Amino acid sequence: MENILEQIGIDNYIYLSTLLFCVGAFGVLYRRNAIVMFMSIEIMLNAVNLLLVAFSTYHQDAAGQVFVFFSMAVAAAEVAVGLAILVAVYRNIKNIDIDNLKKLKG
Amino acid sequence: MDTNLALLLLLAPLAGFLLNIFIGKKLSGNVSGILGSVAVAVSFAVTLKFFLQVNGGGEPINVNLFKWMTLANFDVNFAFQLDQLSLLWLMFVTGIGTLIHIYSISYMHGDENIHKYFGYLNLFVFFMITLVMGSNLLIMFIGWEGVGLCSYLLIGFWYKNHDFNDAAKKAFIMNRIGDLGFLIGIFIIGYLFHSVDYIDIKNAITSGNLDIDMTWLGIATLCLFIGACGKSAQIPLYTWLPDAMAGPTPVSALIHAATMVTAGIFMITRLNFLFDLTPDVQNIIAIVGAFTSLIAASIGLAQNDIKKVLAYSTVSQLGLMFLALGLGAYHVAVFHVITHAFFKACLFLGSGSVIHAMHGEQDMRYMGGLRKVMGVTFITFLISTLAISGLPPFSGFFSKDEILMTAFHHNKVLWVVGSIASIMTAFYMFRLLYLTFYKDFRGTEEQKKHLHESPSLITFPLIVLAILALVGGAISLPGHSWLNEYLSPILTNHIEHHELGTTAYMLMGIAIIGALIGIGIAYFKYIKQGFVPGKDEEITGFSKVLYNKFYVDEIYTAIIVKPIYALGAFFKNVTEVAFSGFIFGLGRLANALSTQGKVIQNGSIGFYLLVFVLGICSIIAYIFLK
Amino acid sequence: MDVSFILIILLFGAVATYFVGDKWASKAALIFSTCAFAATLYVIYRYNMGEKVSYLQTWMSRPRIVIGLQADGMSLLMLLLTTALTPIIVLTSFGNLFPKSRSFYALILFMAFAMAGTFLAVDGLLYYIFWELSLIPIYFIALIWGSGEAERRKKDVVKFFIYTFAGSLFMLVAFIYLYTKTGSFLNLHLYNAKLTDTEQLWIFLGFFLAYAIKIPIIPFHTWQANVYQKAPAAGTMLLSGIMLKMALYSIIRWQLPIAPKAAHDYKYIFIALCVAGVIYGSILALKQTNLKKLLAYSSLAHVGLIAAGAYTLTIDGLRGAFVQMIAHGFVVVGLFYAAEIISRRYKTEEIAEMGGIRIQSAKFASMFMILVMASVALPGTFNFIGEFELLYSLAQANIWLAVLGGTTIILGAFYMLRMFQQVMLGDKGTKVFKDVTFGEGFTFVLIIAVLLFFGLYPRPITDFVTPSLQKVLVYINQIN
Amino acid sequence: MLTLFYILSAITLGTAFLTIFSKNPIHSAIYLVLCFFSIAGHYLMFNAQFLAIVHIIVYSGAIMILMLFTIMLMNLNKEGEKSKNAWSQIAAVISFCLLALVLLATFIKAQQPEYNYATKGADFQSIKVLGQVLLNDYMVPFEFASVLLLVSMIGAVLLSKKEHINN
Repeated sequence: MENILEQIGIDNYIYLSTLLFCVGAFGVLYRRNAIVMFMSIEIMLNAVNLLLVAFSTYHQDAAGQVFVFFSMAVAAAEVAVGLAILVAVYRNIKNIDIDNLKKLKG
Repeated sequence: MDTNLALLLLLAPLAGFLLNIFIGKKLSGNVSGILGSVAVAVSFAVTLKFFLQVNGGGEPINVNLFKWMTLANFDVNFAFQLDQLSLLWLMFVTGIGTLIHIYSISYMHGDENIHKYFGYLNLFVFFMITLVMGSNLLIMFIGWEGVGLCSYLLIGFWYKNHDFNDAAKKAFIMNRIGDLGFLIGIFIIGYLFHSVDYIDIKNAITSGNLDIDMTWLGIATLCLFIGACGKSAQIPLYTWLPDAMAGPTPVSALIHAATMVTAGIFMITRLNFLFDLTPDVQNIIAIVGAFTSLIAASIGLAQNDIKKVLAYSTVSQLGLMFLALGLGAYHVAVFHVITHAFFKACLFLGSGSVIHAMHGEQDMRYMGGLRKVMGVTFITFLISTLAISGLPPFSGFFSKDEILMTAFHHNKVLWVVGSIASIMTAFYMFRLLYLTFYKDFRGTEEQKKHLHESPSLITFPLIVLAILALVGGAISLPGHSWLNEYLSPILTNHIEHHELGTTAYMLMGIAIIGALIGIGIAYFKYIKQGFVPGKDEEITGFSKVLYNKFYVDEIYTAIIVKPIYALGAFFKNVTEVAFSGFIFGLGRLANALSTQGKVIQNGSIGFYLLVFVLGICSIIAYIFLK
Repeated sequence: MDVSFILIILLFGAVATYFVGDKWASKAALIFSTCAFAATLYVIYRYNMGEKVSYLQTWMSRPRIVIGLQADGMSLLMLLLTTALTPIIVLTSFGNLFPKSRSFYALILFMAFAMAGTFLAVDGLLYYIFWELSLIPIYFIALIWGSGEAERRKKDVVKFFIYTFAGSLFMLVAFIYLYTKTGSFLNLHLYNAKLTDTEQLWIFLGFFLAYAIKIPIIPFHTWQANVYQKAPAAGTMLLSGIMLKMALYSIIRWQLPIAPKAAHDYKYIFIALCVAGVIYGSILALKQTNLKKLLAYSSLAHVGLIAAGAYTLTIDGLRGAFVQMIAHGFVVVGLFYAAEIISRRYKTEEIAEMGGIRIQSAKFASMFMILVMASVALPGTFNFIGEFELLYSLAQANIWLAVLGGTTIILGAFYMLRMFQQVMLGDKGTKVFKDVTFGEGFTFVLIIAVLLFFGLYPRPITDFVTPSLQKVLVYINQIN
Repeated sequence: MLTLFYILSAITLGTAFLTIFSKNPIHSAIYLVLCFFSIAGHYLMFNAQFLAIVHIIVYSGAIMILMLFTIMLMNLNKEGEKSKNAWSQIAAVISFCLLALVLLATFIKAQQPEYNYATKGADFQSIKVLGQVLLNDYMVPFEFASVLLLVSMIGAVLLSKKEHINN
């Protein structure tokens, strides 16, 4: 089976993942809505996953894809707990604007 | 045998001290007194035995107990040495000590702490024996400081009175200034000679091939002399001695007249071979001695307290002894120490007898006419006064004349100074005599009723001492001197023999005439004119300066004590606060930094994230894009 | 039986004392500390017989840390001081009814354990652990059972804790740096570390800061007087009697042999600083109105002299330092005990409010007098031996230093006698001073007996410590 | 294929941006789902069908639905969010640029990969192989992942339970 990378090139995937990751990071910085920030984090995770798969193909090794499974599992867990926290926060302050969460200061 | 006897000599007074302190309270006062006296008498008996042995040509006795200290340069042994000089000193220390113990039994009768008194007195004798017997400078230093401690305890014996306590404290601290000098002297000598044993040092010097720095030796002897100044009350450390008269009178007689204050002379005589090597220091000693003698005598002219007069007279006589020491005439100084011990002890005990009769009154302005009631006291006092004034054939004449003669041969100025001091001595001593014993009684009626001659326990020592003051000069008559021969093994330099020629007789004549002039003036002023010194506030002019002792105490307070306190206040209020403030300042700085740091920790998640991203950027940039 | 056994006794004693309960705690502490003392004597006997009493056991291989407890003349002597003073300190606390006394006595024993460990440790890190460990009990002792207003006391005690702790960190840094150089914390390896002059200087200064604060040397002493005043008597005794000796001992054990070149190059600066402390402490003592503070400043003066002697790098100075450490340990415990007895009876520590004690209790006055005289180094007391050797070593360095250091003889007599006069003498006041009890008198007699016996016959101590001092001196004089 | 890659990449990045810039969280979520689908497309291009399926199920099916539920639960489906202040936005843009610059620069500067891609020929990403690798080589992490999921489930339940503070 021919390798898809011969046509596209690994570096394109690297740039794509990098940009996607940066977009995620930008989203985290740019928005104040905690849920959208969560989504941005998911974007960053997916950027990494994408790169892992690309390198898995590059090395012709399944380990990379296995790692993506784990990453997904962790992301699912994270989202579950994170959203639960957000719900709890929302119950207390009636919104999830992170600029309102400033109690933890020195 | 000799070792055991020597230890008995040393430890008998210590045993007396321990017994008196631990079980004395249960004994009656007389028993404690007898215990104390016997303890010292035992020492005297042993001393006498050794003295006869050594005087008959026996070898000095050395007792080496154990090695006490080891230092890098030298070892110090706990060792004792009984040679001619120490035995001579022990003779009058224990002899007069015994007499004064006996005297005290009656004098201190009825005091609630009499057992402690005898305990302290015994302890003093013990330390004095240690001082004299020690075979090296450090053992001497034990005794040296020990007698200072006993002096402190006995001056402040009546501790309820804070003036007495102040006097005791002053004596101890003044002595300690000298002691520091002594200590430094010991350090230098130990460093130079690799030993502090007298015999080793002497051997090192007499062996001829001495290779030491003379400057350092000079500093060492100067330091030792400072030590002697402290103990023997010379300028500038003499002011404690008059104050020390706060103690019981027998204590003044024993410690502050006859024995302890002569320790400085003993030390310098002991180390004569060192002082002979440093003529500059000898000159200093002579000059200091002469001027102490003059100044103390002049202060003595105007004092009204009977004991104060005697105290200044002691300082003055000690000054004469130092004059002799400075001139290298150690045997003369020793001679004067001995005669002075006799007559000054007698004088103090006599004054004690008077004070006893007067129920504690010490001011001569309220005495007078005591001759009629106190016959024995008067006669013994008269003999001693004649002795101290330097009239033949009393003992003081011979010793003082020798000093002045030596001074005349060395330095005429010192001779003049010494002679003037002697004339003054004759004057104020007779002033004392006239004011106390002649004319009519000036005290209260109450006192007059109780005037009485003292009991025989008091008069007996007086009589013994008066006889000694009378004939004591015999030990070193001009022309034939037993003392000089006896001391010759101790002194390295040859003793100068002054020819009994015209000069000698002329000098004796001048001395006698001088003394007579002094006595004459006193007679004219206090008997003929019947002058009685006025009240304190009436004193004016120069006599006020004299009466106030040249304001030396005030000057010392102003230039030494006050600045120290001021420095203390400065340290307490400025530097302590500054140091403490600096440390607290560091704490506050940390606090302020954390307050500033808190601003960064503002709780805004967006800000944290921003910093987080920037941090990652910089880390990546640092790692990969260097 | 080796030296670790003594540590075990003390540690076990601390635990056991805590568990026997408030009623029996003081007795248990006394028994265990006396046992430790007896064990120390036995260990010293074995050491003199030439048997091996050191204890070495690797703790970690990476970083290489050894549980090493060394037994030579120096450490055994200090161990003896610790275990001899601990029962005395426990005895002095008998008259006090403390709340939570089981914790109090347990902490005393624990502190003795930590201090003994400090004296014995041969491995730098172990030494550091013990060093810091000893700070914890004294912090609680001073904080919980101290006197005075709680807020102020807390401030002073916390200051003391942070101050000494911060100083020690510099020592830790020095140790870690030395480890990177030599790969070991064992003192013999550290002695042989090849260090440049600059390294030596910095390491020397790192140690110096830790020790100067603990001893204390001016200008690092500001914690001292307040803590001595506020801490309970037993705490003050532990601090002044033993704990500050840890630092003096460490100067000789660690600082000087590790950085000998720096010690030689800069010795006059440090001696001058210490001697300045002597005069400064003495003069400040003159101005104190509080009895305990006066004793604190007098202690400042005395330990300044000890440190100065150690920094002279002569055998006399080192030996004098050891002798004086022992002597000062006993004297200062005795003096603080006397102060404690007075303040217990008079309910005040102000000197001006005292007086007239001698007339009411001659026994107490005599014993206090002997302690005062020992403190001013009267010949015949143990302190004289120490002070003589120290001053002699200073004289070898420079005669003027000896003169300046010797002013302690004069000023010491000045402030001590002044204090004695104001506290003890004078006529009977309105206040009643009960005569000393048998227990109190017994404690004093113990202390005085030690001071007088070794004053007359100091050789058991000096001969014991000299060989190991000479060994250390070889390293100190090993300047390449 | 390259064309396909570019199209997919454009969709991925574009929807990612739209996710961020949408005012309404619901819109964000929908754009994000699109983004995930495009990523799944990438996976398919790698011939990793199983992964693509799992990806769609987990992300689009589970995670995004969860998020949408949460959004609806909180009643956030309106454009009520205040935007950050200008400084924060500028800072966000700058740090985005900086991060992109740094990362890209790093990768460009790094050693170029080899382009003669190895083709083992062996199957390495079929479900069968993946299953073997996962349950042979990565057995323990796999079990841990299950524990993690369990724990997070319990945690989520506990956290979102209503607390009765005043009982």
